[in-house]
Amino acid sequence: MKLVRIFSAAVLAAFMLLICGCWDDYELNALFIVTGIALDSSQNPSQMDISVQIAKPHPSSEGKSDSENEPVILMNTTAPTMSDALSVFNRNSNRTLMLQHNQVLLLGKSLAEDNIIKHLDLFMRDQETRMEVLVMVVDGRAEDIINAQLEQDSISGMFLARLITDLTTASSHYQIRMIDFVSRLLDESVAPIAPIVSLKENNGKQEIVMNGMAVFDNERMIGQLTNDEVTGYIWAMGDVSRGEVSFSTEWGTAVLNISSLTAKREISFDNEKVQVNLSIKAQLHIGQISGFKYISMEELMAHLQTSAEQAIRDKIMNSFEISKTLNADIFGFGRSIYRTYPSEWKKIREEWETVYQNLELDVNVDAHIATTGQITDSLEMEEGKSAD
Amino acid sequence: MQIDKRKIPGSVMLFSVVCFIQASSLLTAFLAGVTFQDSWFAILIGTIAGLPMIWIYNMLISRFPGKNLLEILSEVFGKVLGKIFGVMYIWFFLTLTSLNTIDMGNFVKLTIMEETPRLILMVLCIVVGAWAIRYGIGVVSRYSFLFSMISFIILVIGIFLVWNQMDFKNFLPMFTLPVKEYIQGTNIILTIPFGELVVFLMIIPNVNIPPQKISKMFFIGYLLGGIHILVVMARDIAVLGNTIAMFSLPSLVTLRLVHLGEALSRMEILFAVVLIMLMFFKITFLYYVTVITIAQFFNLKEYKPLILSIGALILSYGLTLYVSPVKHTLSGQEITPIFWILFEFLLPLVTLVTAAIRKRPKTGKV
Amino acid sequence: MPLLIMGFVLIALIDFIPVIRKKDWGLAAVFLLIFVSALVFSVLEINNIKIPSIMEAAGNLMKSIGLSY
Amino acid sequence: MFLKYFIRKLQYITGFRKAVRTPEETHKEAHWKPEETESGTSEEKEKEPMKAELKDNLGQLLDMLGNSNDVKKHVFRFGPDNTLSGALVFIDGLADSKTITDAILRPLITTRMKGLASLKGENLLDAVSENALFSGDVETVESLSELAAGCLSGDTALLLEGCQAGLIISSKGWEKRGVSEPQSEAVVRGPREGFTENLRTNTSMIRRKIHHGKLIAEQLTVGRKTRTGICLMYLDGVANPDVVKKVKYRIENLEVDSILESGYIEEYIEDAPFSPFSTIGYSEKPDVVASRILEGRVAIVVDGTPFVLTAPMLFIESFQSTEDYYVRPLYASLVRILRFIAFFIAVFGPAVYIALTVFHQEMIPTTLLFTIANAREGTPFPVFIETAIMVITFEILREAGVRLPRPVGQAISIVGALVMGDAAVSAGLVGAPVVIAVSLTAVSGFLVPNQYDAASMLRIIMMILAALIGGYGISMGFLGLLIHLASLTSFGVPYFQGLSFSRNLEDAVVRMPLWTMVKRPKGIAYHDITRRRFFIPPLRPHQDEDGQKEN
Repeated sequence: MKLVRIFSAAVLAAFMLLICGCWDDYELNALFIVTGIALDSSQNPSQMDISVQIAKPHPSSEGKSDSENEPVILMNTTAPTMSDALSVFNRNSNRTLMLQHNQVLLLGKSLAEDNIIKHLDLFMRDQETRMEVLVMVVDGRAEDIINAQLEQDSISGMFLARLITDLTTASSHYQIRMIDFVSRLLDESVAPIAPIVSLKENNGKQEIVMNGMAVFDNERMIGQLTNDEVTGYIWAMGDVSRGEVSFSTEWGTAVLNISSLTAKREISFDNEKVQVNLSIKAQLHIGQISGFKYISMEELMAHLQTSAEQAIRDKIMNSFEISKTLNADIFGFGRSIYRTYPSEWKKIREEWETVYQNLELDVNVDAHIATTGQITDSLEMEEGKSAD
Repeated sequence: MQIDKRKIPGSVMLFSVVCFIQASSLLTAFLAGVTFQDSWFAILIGTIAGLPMIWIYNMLISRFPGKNLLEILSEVFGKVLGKIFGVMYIWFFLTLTSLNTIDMGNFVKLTIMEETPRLILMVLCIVVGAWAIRYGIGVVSRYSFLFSMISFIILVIGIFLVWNQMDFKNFLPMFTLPVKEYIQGTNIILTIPFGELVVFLMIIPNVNIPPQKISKMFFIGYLLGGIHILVVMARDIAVLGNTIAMFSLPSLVTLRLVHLGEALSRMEILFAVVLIMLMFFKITFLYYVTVITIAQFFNLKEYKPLILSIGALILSYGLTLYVSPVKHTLSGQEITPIFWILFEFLLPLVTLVTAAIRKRPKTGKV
Repeated sequence: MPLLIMGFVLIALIDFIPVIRKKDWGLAAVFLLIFVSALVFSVLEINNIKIPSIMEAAGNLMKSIGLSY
Repeated sequence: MFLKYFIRKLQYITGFRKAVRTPEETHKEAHWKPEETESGTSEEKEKEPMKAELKDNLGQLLDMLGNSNDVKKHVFRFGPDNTLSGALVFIDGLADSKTITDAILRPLITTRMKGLASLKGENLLDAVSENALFSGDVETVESLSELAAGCLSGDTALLLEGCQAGLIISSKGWEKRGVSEPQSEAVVRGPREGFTENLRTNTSMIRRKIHHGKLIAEQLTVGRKTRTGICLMYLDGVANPDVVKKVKYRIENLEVDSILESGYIEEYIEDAPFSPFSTIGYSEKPDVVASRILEGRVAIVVDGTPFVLTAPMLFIESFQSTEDYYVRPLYASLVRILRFIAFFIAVFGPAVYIALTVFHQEMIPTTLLFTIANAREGTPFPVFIETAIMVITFEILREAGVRLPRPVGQAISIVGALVMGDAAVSAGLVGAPVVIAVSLTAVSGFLVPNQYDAASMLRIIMMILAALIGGYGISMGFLGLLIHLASLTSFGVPYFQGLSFSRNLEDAVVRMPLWTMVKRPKGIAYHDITRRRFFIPPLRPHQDEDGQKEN
């Protein structure tokens, strides 16, 4: 009896394995690892130009030098949606495209200004793409970035991912992942933003530079912030752990390093008018100062502190004014109101755009200069002292 | 009459309860689609509202020591009515097992095996489960401690890993939804993981501690499980914010976002494996209860020959239940919560009341 | 289909033969009941014959008496 | 293909139906007695009393011993005026000739005891054994077969003219290997002696560790042809009597031909013969066996092998090395955790590699993925085949290295590991990551030598599962493994005890200081569970030093 049972059980197990098959298996050398996707507008308005960047695998066996090889493979097509494009790519290539390791989603500026919502659908629904893909807008055509031959990193997709990772150590708000983007998109008031990058020729070498952030309304890109304005935005959002405040006064110029900066917002309603109080606490230390002769240490500190506070405030206000002209609530004040005063929010949500125009922002900066860097006085101060 | 005479210690029973509830932490999507950022509140209320339910179970346990649900039913309602209720419970257990197996299939298909047919994943799970059931309750419940500890640890690690992405402002605004949705949310959480604990009434005679202690274990396990689900939900809300309703598996998406340098990212499959283990535990447990309920219903002396065919029934019957996962979710949000109340709350309550009126059991204390 | 039949044959081999050998006819009857119903369900399923879903029927019933969200 | 299965299946059934046991057959089987080929005489002979004539007895005894070349007889006369005659029978090489000369022959021949000549029969034998022999172990037996058995185990049989009985005089003394350091269990710290092939030496080595009267040694003889001596050793009052009874029952009821090594016994009496996990422990070191006996286990010492079995065995036992208790607890815990990790790697390593690279590329960090992809580029085989080739190659190399003399074995491992591995990678046959994964797995397997065989079998199963359904297959395999482990028992003790729930956790994943292990492991130890006084703090000795409670 036992033998039959054991045998049957064994057959059942073998049978299980037999039907299990290998539905999902993809050998690595039958896959193309996509590291970047670029979407651009094409002549036909119902279609878009889609290019993907694929990290080209190099056989590790010796003999062949990698220098002649292109580091990446590029594929282009024009298709109405991303999924159509993917099937075209899979048809035209000898391997399957793997999107899970996609690092960036680049949107050409012209496409971004047209309409992005309908193009992003695949990236949200399909399990294959991850929600932490970085979203970026390209000043120019996105495929150029993907084509770029960089010195720093042979694959531009990886370069951009590392660039953003590096920036994230300064503040997490630099990082706009798919989920952040979508989260802002879903919200009724907050305007989505995304970093803008562009390709630069420099002595015959190509470079990717970041120049600000693109601002979207609910479906298209409506404007952009310069790097300076982005700094103001980042400071207003708080959670900054690196950065510089530079200013020059009548006595000299100084660059103070931020070691931490936090922002707290308070909202008050003043008959139909909304007032936002932004209190910012900054821990600074002196990075570099020049000038400031004939001035004592205490005075210098007090002076630096007030100037730094002023500088921070100016930057934030500047960004805020820009956002007002774009009429895009990039700071998420609307969301803050919704969260803390849901009943008030119900009243103003319909005319949020006009309310935002009339929104009053009051920034209180409390800067504290902790350490003075490695030297206590600047060299010029020393000179000033000895001249006394 | 007890079919499976093996005994389990009380602590194993405690952790089985915990594990059983933890396995449902996957299915918080039912809830998140209804109560959004206030889902944690629905869970909190659900946990508190579940206490009377557990109390009813405990009353049944202490009133009928050493008896399982079927025996209680036939003792309280007599032979005919008892058998009718027995059939209803068999159907209920069978459906629960099928639904959970389908959930498992959907989950695995969605997360790690996108192209493998769902049926195969389910068959594999049922076959391995059948193997465990052959060895009886001891093996079925033995790893509850291990699994629940692992998932607690994973929960804590997960919280640390997504700490930098949590935004506690995501809980705001609180309590702005219509009251009906809170009731619905509470109902969902009350019936889908918590109320399913009614299956434990079938294995109570196998626990070798006195009924009073069983009640204590039941309560502690229930609370631990409730806290676990609450924390999972809170974590997901804090990380995902308003996008939480968009995903079919919020807790997995949360863990997908883990990114601490390149090495500590993309780890969600590890978490998926832990969830598979928990789901497996729950399915095996339900499967076991279905098998012994059927065997006992027909007064059989052994249950082993029934295991595989009941497994086949679970699978084939399960496939007929819902046409698509969307319908499943919709039904999970709207219909099953109310429907399950019948089995999880009303019938035990009626049983208890009838027992009090008819003064059953005759010899036992009243 | 052949896979399905083979699966069921295996189940029968593993479980049914010992039952017959023991001459436990009650158990055999219950076994056959479950076995046949599982077989019928899966044969219907594999031939794409729609079996009315109990859950959906229950749902419709409950909706009709107003017990739903 | 299915048809083929089916037909084979049917054949099995039909074949089986004929073999159904009727009650009579079952009865017959239970009382099955081996058929003696040399007619049924041996039993009759046993009952047959011995004759009085020396010549008859001697002839019969020599017949029973098969008249072999190495059976020596020595007929001599002794006593006053050499009136008495006797014969010694022994087997050359088994019996120590010096003992025979000094302790038997010389005192017999030189004895001048008065009245010896007048004694007859039993009295003569008693007088000889009491007064004449210089031996400590003399036994009077009245059957020739016992005499023959005595001769075969190395003793000397003494027959006297006119006596219907004989003496068996202990004279065992054969060539044996001395106590030396065990080959299979090397330690850095701890005793270096190992068991030998001699039963008595082995039992004495255990006794030297536990000087206690409750240490019981029960002698059994198993094997119709080999008549192998087996000694059960356990601490009375500590070992679970049920387990002792079970072990004894199973060994006593063995109707086997031969026992050549303790592996035979292990296979005959273990609970789960088809499991990849062994449910009986073994060791080559007396201190290991002694510590297990002290925990309440039963040791089975088998003559002719240096491997002593211990039962029941728990799964964690494989992870507890004795050295753990000789080094400091923190380090021991670290090593033990390492062992668990290593066992995990040894079982799941290649499977996880396959699942990651074939199914879940998503999980690999991007940079690492590039590295692996580059290595995979241009290799001809699928990952599963590649990994399987490497795993099998490794097993071949290991087997080759183990069986060969040590210097050659080393050469093999160098050739295998360095030359072949490197060449295979640089020729592009296999990718470097596979080599790394497989060699890591292989090395990890050696950290838990007791479960090495189980690990290498499970590894292959897991690899197949992983190749078929990736991570889900591995998790199902893992769950199946857990179920299997939970279902195993060793002499009634759950195999997985000590890991699945909070029992004896002070000595499971971590090794707590010795003074926290107050109780012997529950489930194994039975009556006298307390090992030491509760929590003796190491630096504050108790007032009464003999805190050990006895019974």
